[in-house]
Amino acid sequence: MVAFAERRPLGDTAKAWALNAPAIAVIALLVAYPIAYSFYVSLQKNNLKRPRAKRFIGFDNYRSLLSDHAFLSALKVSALFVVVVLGLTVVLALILALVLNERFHGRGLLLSLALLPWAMPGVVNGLMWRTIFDAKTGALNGLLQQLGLIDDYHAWLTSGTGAFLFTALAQVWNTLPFSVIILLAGLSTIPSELYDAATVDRAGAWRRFTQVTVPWLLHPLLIVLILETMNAFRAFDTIYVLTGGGPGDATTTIALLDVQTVLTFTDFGLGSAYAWVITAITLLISVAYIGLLYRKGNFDV
Amino acid sequence: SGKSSSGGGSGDGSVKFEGWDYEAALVQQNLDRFTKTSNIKVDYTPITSAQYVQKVVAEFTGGGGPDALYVYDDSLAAWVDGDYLQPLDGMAGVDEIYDAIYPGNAQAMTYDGKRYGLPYYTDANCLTYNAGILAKAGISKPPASLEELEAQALKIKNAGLLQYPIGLPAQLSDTWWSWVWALVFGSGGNMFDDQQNPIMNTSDTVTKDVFSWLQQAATKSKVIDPASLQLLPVPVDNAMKANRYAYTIGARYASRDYNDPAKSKAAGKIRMALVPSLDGKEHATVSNTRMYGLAKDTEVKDNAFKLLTYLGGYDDQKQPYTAKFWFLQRGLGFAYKKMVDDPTIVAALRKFADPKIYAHLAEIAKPRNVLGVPWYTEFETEMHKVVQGVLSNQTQPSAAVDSLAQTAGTLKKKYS
Amino acid sequence: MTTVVKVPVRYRIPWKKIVLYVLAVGFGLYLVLPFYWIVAMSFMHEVDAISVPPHWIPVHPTLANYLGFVRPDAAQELVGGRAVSETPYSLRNSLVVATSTAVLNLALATFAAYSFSRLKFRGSQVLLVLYLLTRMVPGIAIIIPFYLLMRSFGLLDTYLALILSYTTFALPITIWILKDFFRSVPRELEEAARVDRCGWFRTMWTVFLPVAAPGLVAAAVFAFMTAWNEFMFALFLTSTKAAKTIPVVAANFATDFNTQFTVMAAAGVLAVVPPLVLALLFQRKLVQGMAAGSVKG
Amino acid sequence: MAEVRLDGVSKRFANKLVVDNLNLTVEDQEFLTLVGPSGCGKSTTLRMICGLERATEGNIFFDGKPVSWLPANKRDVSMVFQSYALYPHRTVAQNIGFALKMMRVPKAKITEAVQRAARTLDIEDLLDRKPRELSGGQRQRVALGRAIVRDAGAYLLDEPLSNLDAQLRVLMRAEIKRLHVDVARTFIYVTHDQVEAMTMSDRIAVMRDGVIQQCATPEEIYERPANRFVASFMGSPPMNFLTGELSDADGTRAFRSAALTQPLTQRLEAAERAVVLGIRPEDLTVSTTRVEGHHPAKVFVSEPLGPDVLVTVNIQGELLKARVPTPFRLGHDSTVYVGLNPDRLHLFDAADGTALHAPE
Amino acid sequence: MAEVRLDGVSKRFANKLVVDNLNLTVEDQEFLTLVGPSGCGKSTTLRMICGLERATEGNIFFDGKPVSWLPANKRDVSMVFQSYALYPHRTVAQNIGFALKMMRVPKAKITEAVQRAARTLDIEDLLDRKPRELSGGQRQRVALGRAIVRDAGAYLLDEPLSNLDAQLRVLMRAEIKRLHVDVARTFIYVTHDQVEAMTMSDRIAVMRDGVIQQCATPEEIYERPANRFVASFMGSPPMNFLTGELSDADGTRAFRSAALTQPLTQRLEAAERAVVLGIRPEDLTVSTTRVEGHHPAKVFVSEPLGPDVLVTVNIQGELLKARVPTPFRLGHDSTVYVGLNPDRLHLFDAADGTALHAPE
Ligand SMILES: Nc1ncnc2c1ncn2[C@@H]1O[C@H](COP(=O)(O)OP(=O)(O)OP(=O)(O)O)[C@@H](O)[C@H]1O
Ligand SMILES: Nc1ncnc2c1ncn2[C@@H]1O[C@H](COP(=O)(O)OP(=O)(O)OP(=O)(O)O)[C@@H](O)[C@H]1O
Ligand SMILES: [Mg+2]
Ligand SMILES: [Mg+2]
Repeated sequence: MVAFAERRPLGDTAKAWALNAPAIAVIALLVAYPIAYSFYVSLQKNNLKRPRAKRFIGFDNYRSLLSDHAFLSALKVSALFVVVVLGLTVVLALILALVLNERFHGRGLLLSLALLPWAMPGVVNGLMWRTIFDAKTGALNGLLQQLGLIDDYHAWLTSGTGAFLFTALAQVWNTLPFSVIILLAGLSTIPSELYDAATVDRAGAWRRFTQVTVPWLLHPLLIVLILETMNAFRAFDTIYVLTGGGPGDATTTIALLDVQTVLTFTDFGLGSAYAWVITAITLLISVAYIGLLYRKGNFDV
Repeated sequence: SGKSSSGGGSGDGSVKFEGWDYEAALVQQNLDRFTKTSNIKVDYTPITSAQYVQKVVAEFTGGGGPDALYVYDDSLAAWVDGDYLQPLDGMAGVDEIYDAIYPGNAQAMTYDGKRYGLPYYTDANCLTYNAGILAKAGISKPPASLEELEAQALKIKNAGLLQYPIGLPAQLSDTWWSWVWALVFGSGGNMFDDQQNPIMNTSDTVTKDVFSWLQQAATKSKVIDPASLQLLPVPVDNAMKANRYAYTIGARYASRDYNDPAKSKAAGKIRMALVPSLDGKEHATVSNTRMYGLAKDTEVKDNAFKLLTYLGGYDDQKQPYTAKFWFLQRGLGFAYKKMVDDPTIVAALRKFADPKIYAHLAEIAKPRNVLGVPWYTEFETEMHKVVQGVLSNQTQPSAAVDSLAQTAGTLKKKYS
Repeated sequence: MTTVVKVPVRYRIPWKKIVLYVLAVGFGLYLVLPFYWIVAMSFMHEVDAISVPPHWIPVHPTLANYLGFVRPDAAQELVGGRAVSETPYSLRNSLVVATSTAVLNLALATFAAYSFSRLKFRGSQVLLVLYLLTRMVPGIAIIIPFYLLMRSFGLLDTYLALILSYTTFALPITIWILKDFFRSVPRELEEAARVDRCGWFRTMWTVFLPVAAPGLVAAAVFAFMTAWNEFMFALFLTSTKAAKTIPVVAANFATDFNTQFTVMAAAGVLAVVPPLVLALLFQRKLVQGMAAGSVKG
Repeated sequence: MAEVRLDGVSKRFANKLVVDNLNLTVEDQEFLTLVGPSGCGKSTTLRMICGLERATEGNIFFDGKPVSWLPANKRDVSMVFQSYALYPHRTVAQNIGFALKMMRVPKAKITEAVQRAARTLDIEDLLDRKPRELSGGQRQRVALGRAIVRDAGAYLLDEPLSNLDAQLRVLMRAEIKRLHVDVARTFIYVTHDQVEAMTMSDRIAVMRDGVIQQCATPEEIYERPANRFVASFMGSPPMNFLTGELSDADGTRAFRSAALTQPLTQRLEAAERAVVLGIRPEDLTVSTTRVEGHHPAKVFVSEPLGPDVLVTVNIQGELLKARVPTPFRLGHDSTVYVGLNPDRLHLFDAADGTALHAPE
Repeated sequence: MAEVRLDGVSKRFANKLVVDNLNLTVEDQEFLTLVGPSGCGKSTTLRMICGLERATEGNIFFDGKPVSWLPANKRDVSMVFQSYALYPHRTVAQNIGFALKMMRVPKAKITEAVQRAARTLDIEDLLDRKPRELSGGQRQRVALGRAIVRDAGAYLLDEPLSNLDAQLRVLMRAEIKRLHVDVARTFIYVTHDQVEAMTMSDRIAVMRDGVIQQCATPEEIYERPANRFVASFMGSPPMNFLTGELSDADGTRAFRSAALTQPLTQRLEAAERAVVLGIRPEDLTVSTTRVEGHHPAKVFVSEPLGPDVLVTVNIQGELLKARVPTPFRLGHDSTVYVGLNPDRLHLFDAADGTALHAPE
C-alpha cells in the first residue's frame, strides 16, 4: 500500500462543528453569561430595591412557587392562552399560507398585508387594539353598532372571558405573519410534480393536503409550533397594554407576572425563577414537539 | 453626545442628568438656559416614562447612573435603600426651600428623617365634574358627600343625560390608582397607621365604607361606568373631554386639558371640587410629588447640586424659576405655597380652575404614608385587583379589606 | 375524423377560484382593517378620532400629525414633541439595525444550518435543541446581565449592541428555518456545482443559496422583523437618538401624561412602511418555487 | 373505460404552440404508442389526457364524455411520470401503495398488491427504502410500480423503461403487455425505443412538432410510412435516402440520381418529378463479387452491432448504410457491390415528403 | 490526464455492500463503458471516481496519484448526472456555461462555446429557457451540454442519452465519439444501450452486484463472454441457454439435455460434467423443411422487430429464441426445424457459470 501524503478533508462531524463554530461563538459570547447569570440570580434572594438583603438561598425561590397563588393562577392562564393562541394561529396561518401559495390576482398584495402586523412595533400594536376595543370610542363598537349587531357600546374587556378572548385575538393577529411566512416558504419548496403524482393517484384536494403537503411541512410546522408556543408563553406587550392582566387575574399570564416581578417589583431573584420555569416548560413542550414530529418529517430529497 | 458610560460626570464637570421623557424638548430648552447662566454643561437623557424606574435601576445596578435625576415619591425609599441617592440636608438653601413648600410635599421628599429632593412638580386629587351636565340635570352645587355624589349621578342618569355619569380609570396598570387613595383620605381614613401596619380591616373602617359605596354605585345604582375596568387615565380624559362623564376623580392637572377648547368639547364647563367624603365633611386628599434627586456617587456633586437648585429651588431673585416655568408652560402643579399669589400664575390658573380650590387642595393634600415600605408597589398592584373585584361585585368590601390586610402582612413577612 | 364537431362542454362553476378569492378577501380584511383604522386616525384630528360613532374616513383630513416628522418647528407644537423629532432618526436606526441583523444572521445561520441539513454528525439534535434553549430563556431574565455585559464592552447606545443582541435572539430560529429549506435543495445540485469546479463557498454562493432563496428570504424577514419590533432591549441599551429604535420612540407617544393617538398612529404608520416596502420588494422571491425541473427522480 | 378521444387539442406555453390541433382516438383496450423526437409534445399530450395540463384549445373525451373540466383525480387514469415524481418522504412500499390507499383499499390488500408489483419489478428487497437511496433504474421501477399496481380506466406511461438495462426492459415489456391483456384497458405509451414501440403496440402515433404524422399499426408504420419523416424516424439505423428524380429512361421507369440509377418495377404516375428514394439498411445487400444490377461501391466504415454489422458504403459520394450479418471483415475502401432490394423501395415527394410509393 | 485506476475500491451504504473490491484501470484516452443491470453500482462507481462519494475502502488514482481525498472540484472531471441536476434558477445557456464561468473563461468565449454545444445538441432555441420549461429529453441534452462544453481530464457520462429518441441518440453518439477523439481524454460511460456500448467503447466493463465480471473489448465481450452472466447480459434478445451435460455418446463428444443432443466439434477436457450450452438467437437457423442435424420444433410465438423476426421455438419443452430475417409468416404451433450453428456454441460451467468454451 502506498502511504498517502494527501491531506485528508475533515470528517462530517469535524466539518459540522466547524460550520457551527461562528454561531456558537456569537451565542456563547453574548448570551451564555447572561443566561448563567440569570440562573444564578434565580437562586438568590435579590430585590434590587434592597441590595443589602441579597443572599444565596438555593432553590427557595422555586420552592416558594409551589404555594404561590399568583404564580399558579398565572400558569393556568398562560396554559390556556397558549392553547387558544397557538391553535388559532396555526390553523389560520396554514389556511392563509395555502391561499398565498396559489396563483391569483392580488397575491402580492395579500402577501404584503400578511406581513403587515409583524412590522408593527408591539407598543403601537397594543395601543391600536386598545383604540379598537375601547369601551367608549372603540372602532369595534362603532362597527358592530353600525352593522346593527349591537345596540350599545360594550366594554369588551371588563369580563374575564371577554378580556381573555379579545386579548388572544389581538395576539393572533400579531403573531400570524411569522407562521404564514414560514409555512408559505415551506410550501413553495414542495415540487409541484408531487401534487401531479398524487392527483393521478386519485388524491383529492384534501388528501393531497394531508398526504403531500403536511408531511413535507412537518419541519416548518415544528418551528412554527415551537416559536409560537414560546411567543404565546411570553406574550406581554399586547396583554399589558390591553388589560394590564385584568380584570382581576383573568389575563395575568406568567410572562406578565414575570415582567411585573422583575421590572415593577424589581424582584430579580423571584423574577428569574419565574423565567426559568417558563424556560423549562417551553423546553419540555418543544422537546415533545420535536419528539413527535422531527423524525416523521425528516427526509431527504 | 452623552455616551459617558461610567458613573458620575465625564471629567469636564458636566452633569449627567436623567428624567422621564415628559416634554423633553422643553426640558432641554430650560437646561440650555441653565448652562448659559452657570457655564455648567448638562448632559440630559430623557427616558421613556413607562420604563423610567426600571432603566434607572438598571443603570445604578450596572454602575452607570446619572448625577442628578427625576425621582418619583413612590421610588424614593427604594432608591435611598438601594444607595442610589444622597441626602441634601445641610446643603445651601435646602431648609429654606422645605419651609416654603406645602407640608405634604416636604413629607413626601423626606425619608427616614432625611431630605432627599427638591420639588419638580406636585399634584393633588380632586373631584372633577362637568358643570354643564350638572346644570342640565338641575344641579347647581357639586356633591360634598359620597351619598350626594351618588344621588346627583342618579339624577343625571335618570334624566337620560348619561348612562353612567361617573368614570374612573380602573384598568390594571403599573401606576398607582390615586382616586382610591383620594377617596380614603377624603373621608379622613387611612389604610395604614404610622408604623405602616394595616388598619383598614381593624381600627379604620373608612376603606371598607368607601369600598361599600363603590360597590353600591357600580352595581346597585349603576352610576359608575362598568367600562371603568377597561379604562386607563387617558381614555377617561377623552371621555371627559367628550362630555361623556359628569364626574371623575383625579389630578387637578387634567382640568387644563379638559378646559382647552382646542382639545375638548367640554371646554369651559369642567370644574374642580374637594373629594366627597362619607360624612360630607372636609378632610384631606392625596398628593404626589415628583422631585429632583442627587446621586450618591456623583463626582460632580457641586455642579449637580447647582443644577438641582436651578430646577427645584430658587434663582437669584429668590423665585422658583423652573417651577413657574412649568406651570406657565404646561400647567404642572407647584409645591411652593407662595406661587398661588403670583398674579401671572393666577391669571393662567383661572383659565381652567378656581384658584382658591386649587390652592386649598394642595394645602390639605398628604402623601401616602406607606411609600417608605419596600413592598409598596406589590401592595398597590394587589389593591388594584381587589378594587376591581369590588367594582365588579365579585368581592365583598369586608372580604376586600381583609384580603388587603392579609396581603400587607404577607408582603411584610416576605421582605423582613 | 375530419368533421370537427363542436361539443358543448358544460362549464363548471370554478369552486376552487371562488373559495380562493373568498378566503383571500376575508384574510385581507382581517389583516388590513385594524391597520386601516390606524391609518385613518393618523389623518384625523384628535377630536374626530374619538368620536362616536367613528368616522371611517377622516371628515376633516389633516396632515398635521405627520408634519412634525418633517418639520422640527411643527414638532414642538405636538405633545411628545421630542419623540416626534426623534422619529426620523429612529427610523433610520431601526433600518440600519434590522438590516444588519438580518444580514449577520443569515451569514452565521447559513453555515450552521447547512451542517444540519447535509452532514450526519453525532449530537446534531442535541445541538439544535441547545440553540433553541438559548432562545427559551425569556428576555426579561437576561436583560440586566445583558445590559451589564454591553456596558463592559462599552457598546451602550450603539448600533452594534442592538445588532449583536438581536442576532443572538434570531440566530437559533434562523438556523431552524434555514435547515429545513436547505434540506429541500437536491443534493445533486451541489454535486453538479462541485463537478463544475466550484469550491464549497462558491457552490453555496452560486448554486445552493440562490436555489434556497425562499428560505433565505423567510429567514431574513424573520430576523429583520425581530430587530424591527424589539422594545425592551432597545430601551435598555440605547438612550439617545444615535441608536434609539422606532419602538422605543413610539412608546414615547404613549406616556402616562398624555397619549395623542393621532400622532402615535402617524408614527405607527411610519414604522410600518419601511418593512412593508421591503416586503413588497421581496415577496416574489418568497413564493418562487424552488428546484422545479432540476433533477429527475 | 375507455375510449380516449382528443378533438382538436392544442396546447400553448407562453405563446409557443407545443401541441397543434391534435385529433386522435384511442380505442378502448387499445395499446397506443406515442413516438417522436425529443420535445415534440408527447409528455404534454399525456399530461393533457391525464388532466394535469389543461388544453388551450379543443376537447378531450373519455368514452364520449367530455372530461376537459375534470381534475386528474377524477379521471381514473394511472400514469408513470417521465421524471418519476416519487414521494421522497415515503418508502418504496408506501409509494407504490399510495394510490390504493387513496382508493381506500384495505391495508392487507394493499400490502399484497405492493408485494406482487415489487416481485414483478424485482424490487422486493427495496420496499423499505426511501427513493433517495435508490439507483436511477430502481427509481424508475418504483414509478412504474406505482402506476401498474392499481386499477385504472387508462394507463399512461411516459418512457417507463428508459433507465433500465436491456434484460430488465425485455422482462418489463412483457409484464406491461401482460398487464394490458389482464386488465383489458386502454394503454398510451411513450417510448423512444423502437423495439418497444414495434413489439408492444396495437398502433403507433408518430408525432413531430406537436403534429401527428401518422397513426397506424407498427407494420404499417414500418413498411408504409406516410412520409419521409416517419420513414426516417422509425427504424434504426434509419432508412437511407437518395434525392433524384423519376425518369422514363430506356423505356422503363427508373429513379435517377447523381450516384445511381435504379430501375423501378412499380407503377408510378408522374414522371419527371423530383423525388426521394428511400431504402432501409436491411434491404441492401453487400457482396464482394460483382452482381447484375448491383452498384459498385467502397466500404466507408463498418460497425459491429453484435448479430449484424452496419456497413456504410460510398456509392459515388452518396453514403448508404447497410445491415449485413456478422461476420463482415472488409476494411475501409474495399470495393463491394451493393444491391437495392427492388421490392422494398420507398418513394417520397421531394418537396413535402409525402409518400408516393411504399412496398406492398 | 488521465489514467484512472481503482484499486480495491469498495462502497458500503448503511452496511449494504454496493461496490465490492473493484480493481479497474482506465487507460489514458480510453473510452470505457460500464454496463450492468439496474442497481449494480455503476453510478456509484462513477460518483466515486468523480469524488462525490468517498470509497469505503480502497483507493483511486489519477495518473498514479492518489485522489481519494481530493474533493470533486479539484479532480478536474466532468460529469453528466443520471438525474441531470440542472441549476433550476439558471437558463439553459447559463447552465451550460456555468463550469466555464467558474474557470474564469472570458464571457465572449463562453457564449461561443455554449452556442457551439447548443448547436451540437440541437437546443439552440432553448438557450433562454429555465429547466422547468423543458421536456425530459431537452433537459438531458442540457445536462450533456454542461459536461461536454468544458475541458476536463476525464469525462464521466451516466446514461446521457437514455431519454433521447433513436435518431438523436445516433447523432449524439457520434458527437460524443468525435469529442473523445478531439479532446483525447479518458471517457467513462454508463449506458444500458447495447448498441451504444458496442459501437462506442474501446473496452466494456460488465458489472453485476458491485463486481466487475469482465472488462474487455466489445467483440471479446460479445464473442467470448467470461461467464454466463456476461453472455446473457450482452445481446438482445439474450443468448439461449440449455442445461445439460457433456457426454461421450456414440464416440463423439456431445452436449446432451432432455430436449436435444448436440454433437460438439470442439475439444473439451472433462466429460460427464454438468454444463450449460449457450447459443445466440442469430446463430439459430429455422427452416420449414427437415435438415440433417436440425431439431424438430414448434413455433411458440413470433415477434416482428422490423428488419428481423424474433421467433420463439419450442424444442421438447425448451423455449429458444431465434432471430430470422423478415418476412417470417408461420403461426403458432407450425412445425419447423431448428439448427444450432456448431461453430458458435458457448459452454459454461453449470455450477458457477464460468465460460468453458467460446467460439474462436
Ligand atoms: N444513498 C443510498 N443509500 C443506500 N443504498 C443506496 C444509496 N444509493 C444507492 N444505493 C444502492 O446502491 C446500489 C447501486 O446504486 P447505483 O446508483 O450505483 O446503481 P446503478 O448501477 O447506477 O443503477 P441504475 O442503472 O439503476 O442507475 C443500488 O442497489 C442502490 O439501491
Ligand atoms: N412549462 C413549459 N414552458 C414552456 N415550454 C415548455 C414547458 N413545458 C414543455 N415545454 C416545451 O414543450 C415542448 C414539448 O414538451 P414535452 O415535454 O411534451 O416533450 P416530449 O415530447 O415529452 O419530449 P421528450 O421526449 O424530450 O420528453 C418542448 O419543446 C418543451 O420545450
Ligand atoms: Mg417527455
Ligand atoms: Mg445509475
